[in-house]
Amino acid sequence: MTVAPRPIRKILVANRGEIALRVIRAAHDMGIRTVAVYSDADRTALHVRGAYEAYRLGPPEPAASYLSIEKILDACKASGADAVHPGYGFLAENAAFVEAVEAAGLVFIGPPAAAMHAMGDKISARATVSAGGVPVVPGATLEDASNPALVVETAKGVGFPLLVKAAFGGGGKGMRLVNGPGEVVEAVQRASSEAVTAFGDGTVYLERFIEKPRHIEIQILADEHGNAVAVGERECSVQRRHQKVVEESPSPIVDADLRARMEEAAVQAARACGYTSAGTVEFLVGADREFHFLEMNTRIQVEHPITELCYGVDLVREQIRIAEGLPISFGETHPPLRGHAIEARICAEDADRGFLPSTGTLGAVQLPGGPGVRCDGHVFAGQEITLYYDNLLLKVIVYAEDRPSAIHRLKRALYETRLPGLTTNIPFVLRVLDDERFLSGDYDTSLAEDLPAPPLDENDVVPVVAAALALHRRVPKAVVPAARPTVALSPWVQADRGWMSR
Amino acid sequence: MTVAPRPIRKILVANRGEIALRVIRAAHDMGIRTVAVYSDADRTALHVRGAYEAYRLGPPEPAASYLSIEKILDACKASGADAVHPGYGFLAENAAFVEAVEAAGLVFIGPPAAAMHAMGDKISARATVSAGGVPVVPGATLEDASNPALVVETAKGVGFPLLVKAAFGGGGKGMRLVNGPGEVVEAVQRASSEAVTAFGDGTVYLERFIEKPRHIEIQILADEHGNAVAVGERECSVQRRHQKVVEESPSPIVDADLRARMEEAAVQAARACGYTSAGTVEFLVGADREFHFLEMNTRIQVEHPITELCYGVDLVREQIRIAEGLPISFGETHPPLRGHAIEARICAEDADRGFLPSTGTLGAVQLPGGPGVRCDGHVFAGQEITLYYDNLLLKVIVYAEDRPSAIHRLKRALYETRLPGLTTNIPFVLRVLDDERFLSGDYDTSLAEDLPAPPLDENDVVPVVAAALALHRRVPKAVVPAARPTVALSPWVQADRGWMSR
Amino acid sequence: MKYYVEIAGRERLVEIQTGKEGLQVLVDGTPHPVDIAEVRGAGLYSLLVDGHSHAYAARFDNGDAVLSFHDREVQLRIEDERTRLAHEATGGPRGGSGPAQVKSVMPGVVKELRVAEGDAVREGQPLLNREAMKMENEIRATHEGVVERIHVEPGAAVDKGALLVTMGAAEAPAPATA
Amino acid sequence: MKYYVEIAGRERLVEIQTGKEGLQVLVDGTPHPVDIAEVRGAGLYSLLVDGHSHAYAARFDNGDAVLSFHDREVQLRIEDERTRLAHEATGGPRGGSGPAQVKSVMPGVVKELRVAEGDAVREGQPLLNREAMKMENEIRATHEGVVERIHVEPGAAVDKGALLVTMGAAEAPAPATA
Repeated sequence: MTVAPRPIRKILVANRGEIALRVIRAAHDMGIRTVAVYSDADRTALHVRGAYEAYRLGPPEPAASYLSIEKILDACKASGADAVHPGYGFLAENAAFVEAVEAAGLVFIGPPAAAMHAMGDKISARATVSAGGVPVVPGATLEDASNPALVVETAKGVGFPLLVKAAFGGGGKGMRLVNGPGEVVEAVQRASSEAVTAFGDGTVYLERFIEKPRHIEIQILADEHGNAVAVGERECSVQRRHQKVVEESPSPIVDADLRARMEEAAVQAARACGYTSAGTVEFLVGADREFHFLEMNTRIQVEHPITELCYGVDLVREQIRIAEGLPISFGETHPPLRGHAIEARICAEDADRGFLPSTGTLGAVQLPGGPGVRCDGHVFAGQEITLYYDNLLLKVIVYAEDRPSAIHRLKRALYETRLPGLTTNIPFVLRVLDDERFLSGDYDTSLAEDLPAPPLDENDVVPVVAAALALHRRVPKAVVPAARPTVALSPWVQADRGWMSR
Repeated sequence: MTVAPRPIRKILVANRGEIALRVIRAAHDMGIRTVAVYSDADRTALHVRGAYEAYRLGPPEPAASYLSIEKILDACKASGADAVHPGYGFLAENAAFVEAVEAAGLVFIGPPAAAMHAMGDKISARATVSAGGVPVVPGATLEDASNPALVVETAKGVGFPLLVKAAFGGGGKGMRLVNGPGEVVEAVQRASSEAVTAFGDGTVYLERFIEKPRHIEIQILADEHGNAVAVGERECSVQRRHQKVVEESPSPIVDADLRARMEEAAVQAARACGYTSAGTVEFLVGADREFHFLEMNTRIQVEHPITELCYGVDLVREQIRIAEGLPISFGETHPPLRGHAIEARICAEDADRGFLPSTGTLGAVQLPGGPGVRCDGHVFAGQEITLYYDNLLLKVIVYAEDRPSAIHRLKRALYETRLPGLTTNIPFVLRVLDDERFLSGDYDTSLAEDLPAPPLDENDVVPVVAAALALHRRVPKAVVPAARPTVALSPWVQADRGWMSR
Repeated sequence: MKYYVEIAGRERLVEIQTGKEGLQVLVDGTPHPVDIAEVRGAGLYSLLVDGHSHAYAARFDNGDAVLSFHDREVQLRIEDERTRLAHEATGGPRGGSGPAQVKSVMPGVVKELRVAEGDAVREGQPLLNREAMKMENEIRATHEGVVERIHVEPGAAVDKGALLVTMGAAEAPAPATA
Repeated sequence: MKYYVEIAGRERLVEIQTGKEGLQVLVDGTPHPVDIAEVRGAGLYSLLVDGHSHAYAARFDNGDAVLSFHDREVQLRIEDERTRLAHEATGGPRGGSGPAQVKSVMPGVVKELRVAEGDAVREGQPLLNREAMKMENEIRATHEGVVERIHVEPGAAVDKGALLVTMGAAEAPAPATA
């Protein structure tokens, strides 16, 4: 296939947080210039300080900043960027954004809008990959949700228990578990009306409920030269409330044969929708080790680094190369799987209070280092962690020669990590890593549901009391920490205030 | 060979700084407990906070703390440690320390005292390895330094130019360059009297001076089971004043054939002195690509991580395994060389003022991260950098698929690194990385001798002026930063002062 | 000065002594030599107890000490002798079971009320659902009681610290007038 | 307020203006829109000039601003109008060529004197050798002149800021008395 090369010289990263930094790093590693965009809450963020150029989008609210296609295109124009990388989240899977970027004459670093369309609607995605021969979770589209008899009949065809899902939904919203024919009509009604409110479209479908499944996904890469290749799997079954917490590669239950079959299905799914760039095909694997297509994520994933470490590839670099019209750097034969990698998502949240997001100002951040440790984060001392954005602070990713060594190393790396000023889920992640089920490799999505903090041991009393007393005596009771302004003042403003108060 | 296993459960690390942390990390990665020791200057150091236990040695002066064999053995006793790792520097190459540790019934994680003895004295080292068939730099021992005729005759035998070196010296001390027979007698006299003052022994020897050589060293590992293996080379020719600054592996001038010959010589050198543990054999390589034994370092080296990244091994873990009486984990066949690694030593010093060490208190440290970056450092926000110890702050180590990508990545990583409050050599390292000679790979030890800062460009005037003005207006001129106490006050003391002043 | 702290299920009496051997923390009378150093300006501390090294971050949250050790976070309140005496005199926080105020620990939007004024509720029963970020959470009763007053309506945006519900004491004999 | 700063070989006149478009720095009369934000309590700053992002650390060292950009460190001194006028009136720092004091920028030990009192020295000539850490360094004359007084002896331990040598003006016509 002949593809006209489109050399990229300056990439605008239409995102924030750790993924914006990840893209900036890939670009700088390739000698490509970068442009950051920011909301007022991110004026001093690392992606702003780390890029060669930076342009303001607007106030902190995503709709007025990171979700504003218009403002992002303005920044492209002002900076003269020739390509846009969307990261994940925000506009990453918005086909209209892809079209707007391309209409402005710029390269979108991601899949074609058509592939995004095909995979964005879950009903259409199921149909597309089924046609390509990929096994999907048994299920059915509801032709007429308002016809009770038809609903019950369709549900019986799918089998119970089943899930009612919104076609355009995500994150568990508008989802309902149905145990028998008696519940299905009301469940469909409620799910549909919730979906109208949440996603503007009430279309729902039915899907067999696979109990205690494993979430295993396959990384794929496809280019415009006809290469499509799968780069192993990621085991993502450690989830709390449908959010992944710990991911590992390879999966403890995937052997070479299962891997080959899943990789083949993933490549078929990618080919079925005319995919290019990096993408992920998610599967549910039941206790019978049968796998079923769940959905395709048409973007780089949060957990992509574990694949990079196990296979010695750079997925963001491959995205950029593919967008330039170049072939995948290793064609259809990736370097062999070597060793084991685990990622822990460190979030600002309180696992012991229902994973409530926590907010505050970070003190002196201490990141882990040394052999086999990779840190992809966006935290810095003095950073205000607010509720405007996702509460992911830091990904601690480790690599070692085998799974037990990788688990030891991750525990060591978390032992080194300090994020003073905030409550984080590090203690929770350590409980996962110490859990018998996790250690044996025999776990499913129920693992993280019930991991309470162990009670304080009598041996811990002296250090805890001493620490509390030191804090108590240092800060007189009357001194309540002053409320701080949300946005750091410019030194100019501070200086000018100084003049005035004289 | 039958070796009784000696399982290690608790390691005392008789060192500080980044190497103490490196050893602690290796131990924790293996599930082994750790004990730190510290001087008063290091009470809040990361190795103290990172270990499971910590014991005070004494005041900041090395002789009263990290060099005190007695105090270190006291800490071993108090903690119940069963092994000691010496790191590098301090007592790492002190055979008397090895003997004292073993006499106390503890395992020394390093070579046997006899091998250390044999390699500690440079004359004896030359003799030992020569006997093993390893090429040494042409040279001769001076039988009678006070006999001028004999000195001149011996010097003629070696050939000019030559170096007069102290047998027990190091770091360029007591070394003299001699261009012809007329200068040699006085040079020997002066070098010998300097050596008496500095090292307590006036023995000197003559060595052919190799002009503009490359410093290339071979990593070896040897165990008690008869395995001895070389793990590739490290190119260490970027030096300023005999101190390495940037190291890379593989060397741009070493091909498979030269590597095989150097590795064989290094293994012979190790076998010749009955070596076990990790060690390094240093060679000088002339313009003719002939290599000559220079010395053997009987310890882990500062630059060991580049070997770890290129060969997928963990050298400190191997040291611990060997000390436990186990064989090298990969026997005599190491994983194949893959990719390219570079290390930059980030030091507190002012390259533009003769590499003067700089001191101060660190602000919010920002370490680099992301793909292919490893950070081995000991810096933290609030840390006081003093003149008591070595000025190495941080090693930024990168790994990539080839040399040009690794250079790009190291520049990117240094771009991310921030060590506010101190002057560091980062700008100097970036000048090395941009130098034509370095980029071509065709460089020698003269590279870093003359790399002045480029003059400020007219384009830089606005940002520099704006930055200076912001600082100027923020801090009123009258406010001189207050001198801070060298040791942080305990919160107790602060609280008690508070009571008193009421 | 004596301090009181409830930890691991029991209340402890804590004292501090500074001698020539250094600092000692007495817990229920038993002395423990401790050495605490603060990392300058970082919110981080190093604590050595009997050679064991504990590195932790510490901060205050509404008067509670929040201590983040590497594998657990402990939140507790210390009361000194003076405060204890003052509370005992006024029937303050300790031992009292007067009206409790349920506040929002973070900004968000009230999604659904789960109880009505006058309802008797048991400990842990959901009072209302509040959404913050993309997550909905249940606000639960911290102890048995009666819903005295609900201060918010569904759809209301609430700030951190906003009063949501006032709880009264559980059905009980009328308090004796002093 | 006007400021003066010597940079890239020339002295610049600098002014600041705050308008509704934001902040402008005028260098020799040419306005440049700038946006500076400080990272709270970190010694780090983010500066945007015409979209270009400059991240740097800034500190004072003996009255000089030390600005650490990612690839270079710049040390310079800013003089405001008032100070400039004061100096011009008193014949202070600027333009004066009176006695210069050579001080030790760090603690160390004097190893060797390389000049004697009364010696005429040229710019850059070594005055003495000082050892700090494991390194020996030459202290050099910053300009032409005559060694007026040597304040230390070989072997002397010197603190940071210790006076080492006082330099007089170079052989020149005797200064006119005012």
